[in-house]
Amino acid sequence: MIRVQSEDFDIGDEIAIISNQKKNIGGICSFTGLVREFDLNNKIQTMTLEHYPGMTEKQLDKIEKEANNRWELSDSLIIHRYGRLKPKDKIVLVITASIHRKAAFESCEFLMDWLKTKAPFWKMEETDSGSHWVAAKSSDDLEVEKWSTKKK
Amino acid sequence: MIRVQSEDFDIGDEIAIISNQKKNIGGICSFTGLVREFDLNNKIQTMTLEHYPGMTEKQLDKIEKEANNRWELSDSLIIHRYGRLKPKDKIVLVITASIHRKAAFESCEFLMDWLKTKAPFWKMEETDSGSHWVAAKSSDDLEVEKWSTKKK
Amino acid sequence: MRILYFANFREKMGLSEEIIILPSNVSNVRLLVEWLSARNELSSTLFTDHELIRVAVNQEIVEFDTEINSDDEVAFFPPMTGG
Amino acid sequence: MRILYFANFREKMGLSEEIIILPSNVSNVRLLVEWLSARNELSSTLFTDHELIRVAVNQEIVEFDTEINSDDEVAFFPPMTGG
Repeated sequence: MIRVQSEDFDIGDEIAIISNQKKNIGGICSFTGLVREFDLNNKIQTMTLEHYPGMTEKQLDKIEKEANNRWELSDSLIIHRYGRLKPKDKIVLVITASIHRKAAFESCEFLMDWLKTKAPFWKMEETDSGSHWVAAKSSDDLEVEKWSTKKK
Repeated sequence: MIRVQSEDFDIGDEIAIISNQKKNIGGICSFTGLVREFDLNNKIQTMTLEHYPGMTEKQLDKIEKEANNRWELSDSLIIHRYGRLKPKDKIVLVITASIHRKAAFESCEFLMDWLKTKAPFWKMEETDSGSHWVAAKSSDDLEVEKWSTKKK
Repeated sequence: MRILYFANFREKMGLSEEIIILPSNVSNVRLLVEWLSARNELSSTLFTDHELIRVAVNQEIVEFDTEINSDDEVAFFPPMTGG
Repeated sequence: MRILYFANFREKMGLSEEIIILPSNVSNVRLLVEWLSARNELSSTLFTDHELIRVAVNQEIVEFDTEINSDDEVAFFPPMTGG
């Protein structure tokens, strides 16, 4: 399931919903992305996430299906927030459940790598020393490229 | 931090405690191991975890330190339960927090791989077709060996 | 044709979307980028460095040689930074 | 010497620990395993296949050539299955 929302979410609740299903789950991996306190040495005041409504949901749906094709998953969830956030606020949550722990780990990392470079979100940071759009990292491109060659 | 206990734990609470610290955390990875419903085609009634009190804590401490040496972690937590559990009960929780998502993912997977083969726990499954000690998987040995050659 | 702008494109253009009448010779993304770039100095700055431009046509990321027509929804934005 | 048994070792031996008087020639883990194996038929079954035996001396996993003395806490168990 995917959700794009401005509201916060509860990690424990989301994991509980997934684990309480009538499925033979062996392990659940989760990754939560947080707004950092500092960007280099600048204190972050706010981070505002802009996205492309419509396209975001389509892209998230697509990549969730891709993860479910590549790995044997019992369930998966992507929640991505947009709007104005503060340091320590949660930005994104990815949960993957599988009978095999490797499948849960790998698919969760795959989804996060993908979100970093392929989900239409942009981050505006307001820091002590002014505002700027967060630049994409070329290291993130490299991470996501690995998955196109890597076997499951 | 490590905890060896018979009581259940709350994943959301544990993640919240870690993320609410005054640290520059970018991402938090968690892995929760659950008692499965089925072992092959046999319905699992209970799973009883036996461990080696004293040694367990020592080994968990050691591997947590090792993870913190290998990766730049803001915090880490290992909770491992023992005693009589039912299907869907949580067995183990590993949480790793870092400014870098790769460090969080890799260290969490490292800790789980290590727990599978090096933590002194043993599992007795009671199924529809009788009781047996769960055999160690040679695939788990291979996973843990990867970390001795893999660079961080 | 409907054009959407996000992030620094929206900010610099001062608008989040516009409707343009597509000249008949602007048949793919590259030609559209060049056409936009030629409109004025501001556009020129934004649309010159192709490395910093990402384009979606009908909500799918596309390459610059993708053909377009006036019914398409085209969006311009910088490299994405989700997660 | 204090010997602890876990999992199938505890179950088959019918005890979780025992104190033994270590013969002076039993100076390492391999010799202890052979000595235990020779005690009776039950022990023989449990201690013959070394692949299925793991040994901890003073709560650290060790190899069979590790030296031991009567002050050590030695534990026998099958391959571990945590997590």
